[in-house]
Amino acid sequence: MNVSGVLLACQPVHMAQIEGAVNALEWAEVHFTEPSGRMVVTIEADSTHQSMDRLTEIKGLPRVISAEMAEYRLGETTP
Amino acid sequence: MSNELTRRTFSKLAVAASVAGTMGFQVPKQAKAAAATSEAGWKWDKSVCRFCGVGCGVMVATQDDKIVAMKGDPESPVNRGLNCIKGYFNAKIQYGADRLTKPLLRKKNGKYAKDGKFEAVSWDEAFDVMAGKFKEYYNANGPDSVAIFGSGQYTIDEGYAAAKLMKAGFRSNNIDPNARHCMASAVAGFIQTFGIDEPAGCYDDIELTDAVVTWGANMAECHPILWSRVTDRKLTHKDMKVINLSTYTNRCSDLADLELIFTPQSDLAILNYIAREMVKRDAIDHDFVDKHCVFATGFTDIGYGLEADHPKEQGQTHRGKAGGHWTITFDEFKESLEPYNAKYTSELCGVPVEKLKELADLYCDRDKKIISFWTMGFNQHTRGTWVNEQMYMVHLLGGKMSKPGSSPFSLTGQPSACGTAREVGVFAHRLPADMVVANGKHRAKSEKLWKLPAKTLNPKVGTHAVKMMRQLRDGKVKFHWSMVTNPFQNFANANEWIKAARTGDNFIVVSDCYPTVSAKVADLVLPAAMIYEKWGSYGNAERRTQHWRQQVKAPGEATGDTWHLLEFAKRFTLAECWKEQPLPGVKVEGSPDGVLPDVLEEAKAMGYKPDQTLYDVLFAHADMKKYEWPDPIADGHGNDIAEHFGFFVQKAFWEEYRTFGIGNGHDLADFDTYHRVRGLRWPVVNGRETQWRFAEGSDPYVKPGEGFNFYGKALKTIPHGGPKGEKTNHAGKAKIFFRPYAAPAEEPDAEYDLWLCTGRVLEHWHSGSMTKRVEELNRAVPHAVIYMHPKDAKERGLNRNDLALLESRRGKVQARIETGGRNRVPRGLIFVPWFDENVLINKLTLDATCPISKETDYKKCAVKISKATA
Amino acid sequence: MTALRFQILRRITQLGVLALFWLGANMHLGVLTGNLSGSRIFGVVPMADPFAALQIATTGHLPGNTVLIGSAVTLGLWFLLGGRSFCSWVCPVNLVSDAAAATKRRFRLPIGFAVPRSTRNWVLALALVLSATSGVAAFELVSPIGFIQRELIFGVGLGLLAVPLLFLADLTLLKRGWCGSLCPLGAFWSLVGSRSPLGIRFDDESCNRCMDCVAVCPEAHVLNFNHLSTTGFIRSGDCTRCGRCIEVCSTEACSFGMRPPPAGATRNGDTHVHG
Amino acid sequence: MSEAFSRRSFFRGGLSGRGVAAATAGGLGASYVLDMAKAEGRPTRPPGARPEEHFLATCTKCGQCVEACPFGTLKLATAGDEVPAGTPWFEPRDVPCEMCEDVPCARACPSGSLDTQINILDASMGLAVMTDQENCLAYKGLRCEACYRACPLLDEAITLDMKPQERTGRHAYFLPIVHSEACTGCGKCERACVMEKAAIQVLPRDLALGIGGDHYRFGWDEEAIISRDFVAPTSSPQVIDQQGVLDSMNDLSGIEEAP
Repeated sequence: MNVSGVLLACQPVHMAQIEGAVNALEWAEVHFTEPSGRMVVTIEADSTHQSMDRLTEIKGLPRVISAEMAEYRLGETTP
Repeated sequence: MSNELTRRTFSKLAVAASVAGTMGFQVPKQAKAAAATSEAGWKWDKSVCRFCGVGCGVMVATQDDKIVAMKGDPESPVNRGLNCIKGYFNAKIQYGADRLTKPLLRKKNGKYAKDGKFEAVSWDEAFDVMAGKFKEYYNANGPDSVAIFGSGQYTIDEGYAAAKLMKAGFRSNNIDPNARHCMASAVAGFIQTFGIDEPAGCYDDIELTDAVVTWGANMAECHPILWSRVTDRKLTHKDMKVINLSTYTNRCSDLADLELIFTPQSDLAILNYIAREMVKRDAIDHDFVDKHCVFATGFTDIGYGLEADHPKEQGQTHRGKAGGHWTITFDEFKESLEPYNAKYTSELCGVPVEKLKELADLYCDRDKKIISFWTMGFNQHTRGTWVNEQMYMVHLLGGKMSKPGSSPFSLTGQPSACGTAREVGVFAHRLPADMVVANGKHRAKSEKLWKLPAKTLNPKVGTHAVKMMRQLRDGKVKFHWSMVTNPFQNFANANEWIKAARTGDNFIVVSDCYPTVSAKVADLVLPAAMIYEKWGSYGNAERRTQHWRQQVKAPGEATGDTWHLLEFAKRFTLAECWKEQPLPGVKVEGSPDGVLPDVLEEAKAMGYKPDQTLYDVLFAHADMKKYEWPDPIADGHGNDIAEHFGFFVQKAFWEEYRTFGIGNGHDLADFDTYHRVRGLRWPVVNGRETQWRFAEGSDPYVKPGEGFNFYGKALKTIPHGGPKGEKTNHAGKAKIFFRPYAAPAEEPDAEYDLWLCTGRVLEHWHSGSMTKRVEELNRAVPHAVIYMHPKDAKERGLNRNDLALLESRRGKVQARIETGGRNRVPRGLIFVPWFDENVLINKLTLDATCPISKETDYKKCAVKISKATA
Repeated sequence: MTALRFQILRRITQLGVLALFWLGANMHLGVLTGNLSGSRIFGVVPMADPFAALQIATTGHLPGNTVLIGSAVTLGLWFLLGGRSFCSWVCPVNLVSDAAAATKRRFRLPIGFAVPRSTRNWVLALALVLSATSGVAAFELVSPIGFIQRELIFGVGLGLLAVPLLFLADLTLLKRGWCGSLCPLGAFWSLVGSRSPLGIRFDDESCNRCMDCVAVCPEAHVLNFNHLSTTGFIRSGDCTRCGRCIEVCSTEACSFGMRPPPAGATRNGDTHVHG
Repeated sequence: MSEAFSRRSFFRGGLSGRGVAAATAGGLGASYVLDMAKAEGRPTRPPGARPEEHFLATCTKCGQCVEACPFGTLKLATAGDEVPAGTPWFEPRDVPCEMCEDVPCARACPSGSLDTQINILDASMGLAVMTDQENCLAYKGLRCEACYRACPLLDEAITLDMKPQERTGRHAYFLPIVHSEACTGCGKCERACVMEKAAIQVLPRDLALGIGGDHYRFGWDEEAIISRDFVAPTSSPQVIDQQGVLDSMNDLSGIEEAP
């Protein structure tokens, strides 16, 4: 299981909605939010490819201005 | 399940808190605490980088027996938290999909067969067959028929175990490391000049110097973090000068004020030109030279280290006495330099006179502190020892030696070329702490420290690396075991050795972690643990010894190389090895010529029993076993080797090993100390490390009032005026050698019309066995290419990216042409990196060596190139 | 001679052309490089889809010289060979629509709705208008012919979904929907073929009006016996020169032949371009 | 799927009469084609590609450039790619352009979409951009610069900017800098980047490059060529809205307190 940390930005008025949408994803979780419209989200994934796909999915959520990978940690690397 | 959940929650929180911290979020206190707790689930421990000789510190985080993260060690004085990209990917090298996890043996119909196919076997079967073949050859042909090819990437305990097993156990000096290809010339240069091995200065010189001159050293790519320090010095000190000397434009030229691209081999002439200018302009530090130096020279017709029947070796009367040298007077020295004027030198090296003058100006400037860095460009040279000595000649003449900021600095390629290969003495002629097998006193001292019967040690110098391969081909070496290295990819003239291994009456063992070229060529492959899967220690280029703990377990049945050696040692009794042994060419006092005496009787008198194993006597005796496992210094870390053998093997070996160096200029601290510090530079006396050797105030071996003392003991008593002159002892002095220019062993001609130079790239380590398994590094540089001058390419109808056929008299390979990119070669020369097993460039290279150091010249041979037909 | 000789020959040319393109793209066999949109024969003689070139021209951009020359070559070739003979002898979609038609016959499925043939002319016109307004060769963006042949030659992708879609549409809903009524490329070649010298000759004397040919003809309206009895030659550009009529005719009334000089007065119904 | 969609619309039109057919098909077809033509993705095109609009109009999707490429770099877009179907493009992170001297792809183009005479050094397939300096290892002080060393035009298209590193006090940064005038957009740098997601990426030049105001020149750079000449707005009375000025002068709302 790999965990990546994502910095997400949106308009402050949409924060609650986006937070809900992210938390509704089984593999994503909002950890910290800032009134300015930024939040820290973690993504769990089985592979790097999957992480990137999931990041793309978050980027595609309505009203998300940007979502960028800020940290990436290998989980169990050996098969 | 709850465990799994907690771990996931923690790791997510840790990532989130880390991101939030970096991005300047106001993290609630509870979250901080939670994150801290989750990080606590990780175990961070200090270690070192697996790759080059710079010796960067790293921190490894583990959890559940897996490496989960890695970082540069911010406390390491070498790299202060930084790494190059190889270092960045240290965590990934051991997780390649094709790790070897079981012993593999060539078998046919259920039995070992040279022409069989690899099958997985048990460790027992592997050792049974291995010991059987070893005994078959050893009993019939004596200690000369077996050999170990070791490594500058051995941990110190591995190198120590291998050397002790071979020299004290099997009584064979046929052990040599890949460091022979790496810095044997530097070693010979050190020993002949100073009487003791390894650089006097240290990396701290970089922050103190006024000028850096790189000679045949692509530091920008091959010593990336050190180069970062040089760059910082240059950027923050406007007057600092950087000069790059090379046979092609490499990345060091980016920073350099002056670049000198010289004809291969002409570095010999350039150094003489500088010395001549120093004499002419009286830029000599007379006080220093008079007090601390003598002048010397030696034989010139010493050959090229080729085989005796090679045309180049004919008439080279002093092939066998290549190292012979004697003192001369300053006037003789001066006179010898006379031919190397600017015009002659410029013609020879192809560098304009003005540039040569500018270089000489720097070395002649009494007020300038200078570091000269060199590595494979000097060492891999048919006159490698000479050119090393010439570098000391220039520094000693100017008194730019062992002073803060001034240093002739021989860089090493491998992480423990110094620490293991050199200091432990994993060479055919060496014993630990700079002692040599040919010296009776050294043998006696070693026998005492190793608790061996007198005359156990073999006085005959063993086969050096290149000779080992030649003897494998000639059927003299029949058992060949290589460890932590990839000889069939990294030896020059590879075709011949690969053929010998596959078709000869011999048995090839390879201890390795991945299916390398050598593993594929072998008869038996032993799966090896990698760096963070075992305890170990490395010594870097500035004499810094650094230890680390085991972080994770090795996969499958893979075990450390020490384990391989010790388990193998269990299969031999004293009676088998310490009996009388045939050894042609050996002379031991009190025994007939050509025979190693039986020492069993004396062994019995010492309390040994003939049926005791080499393991019992060499590795697991009472003094060793008193180092118990577990030990508090482990701090919760495992030690698979100690658990298997029942005592703290690495600590026991270390404590025995360091007895060799104490009081001998090679003092090392005790085992536990190294686990509390970020490495120490030897000699370590009274807990204090040494920055500048031979210098009063820094080196504890130099007495107050001496100023400098080149106290190395080797080769200090030499004749004067010629080989037969009166011998004098020059204790405490360094030698300033005059060495002439000599033509290379092979030069381009009408048919083979290009120089071939080989080397490394930043992204890959050595033969690529580890870095090619890191997807990111492999993607960055997937293939070796032929760096070629665009006009040379055009002339031959070749374009960039064309697939070309490259041929020498010895072999051929195909690779693509690159006329741009990182290395800009001059006309008439091509450069090909050797990391790529699909471009096995060593099929082309020539196995000519420096006749003194026996180090191969990988930088010069003649090749031709044409368009490959698809 | 087998009763299926032209069918076999056509399958050979259809698959052979695709195979040569595939070999060119994947095995570096230089007989045919490129694809049906544009190609070179032995790396020298250019060919190009003239309808694509026409669309490009309507975007306001001049097609490249090689495309212009190639279009002329192709145009000349297919003019000589009968225009829509491209449809039955080269176009891979023909395999799909023939398969659908054969399946229908085999299982006696309903013929399906007939879309007016003229629709393809409107689609052709629309393609040109859209090319002009959008600035992109419009039909080329969506052409199922393009998708199928490109992806068969260069590697399988989602574009091959066109195959089952066309097959199912023909099978369940339409009567030769794509090839018979919608394809603007077919319309283009139909225009070219209406004056083509090569066609089907009809010998009224031998004909016993068994109507076998009409049953198999994919463009049955071209077999108008009233006209044929006077002209002795199929003059419609809609004829794909597939040779099915020749194969099924028990009295050998049909044969490939060169267009005779216009036979006097009546030319009505010779072409059905605006029909 | 796309063609199914268009076909359905044609079909409906056909069933309900010629006029409706034409109208419906025309409407739906037109909107679809126009949508496709806009090219959602910003593909990296083969060397010598004309400006995207011209390229899209003229490309016949014949694939001869793809066949000519000796490195398998180029591919034809298929349905589902964010690139108009059938047109040639490449993804530098997968297979970058090897910048063949003889540019076989462009030479093979029959349609004029690629300039068959292009010198590879003049190609502008895109522009490499350090898209993420925050995570780039070189910007962290690590010795990476894999992009720089991978660049076929190293020291021209990418140079290293060396700066002292204050945190360690003894090391230097080696920062890769891209130069748009030399960069061809081959993508070798993007391919070589050792990050999991590349920190240097090839973008379309028009997206990557800013455009400065045309009224300003750099005083020290007399040679600088700015493509557009500055045209001062004419200040003749005809363009000045005299009435607007008066109205504005007479509008005291917000200045004067309401009575």
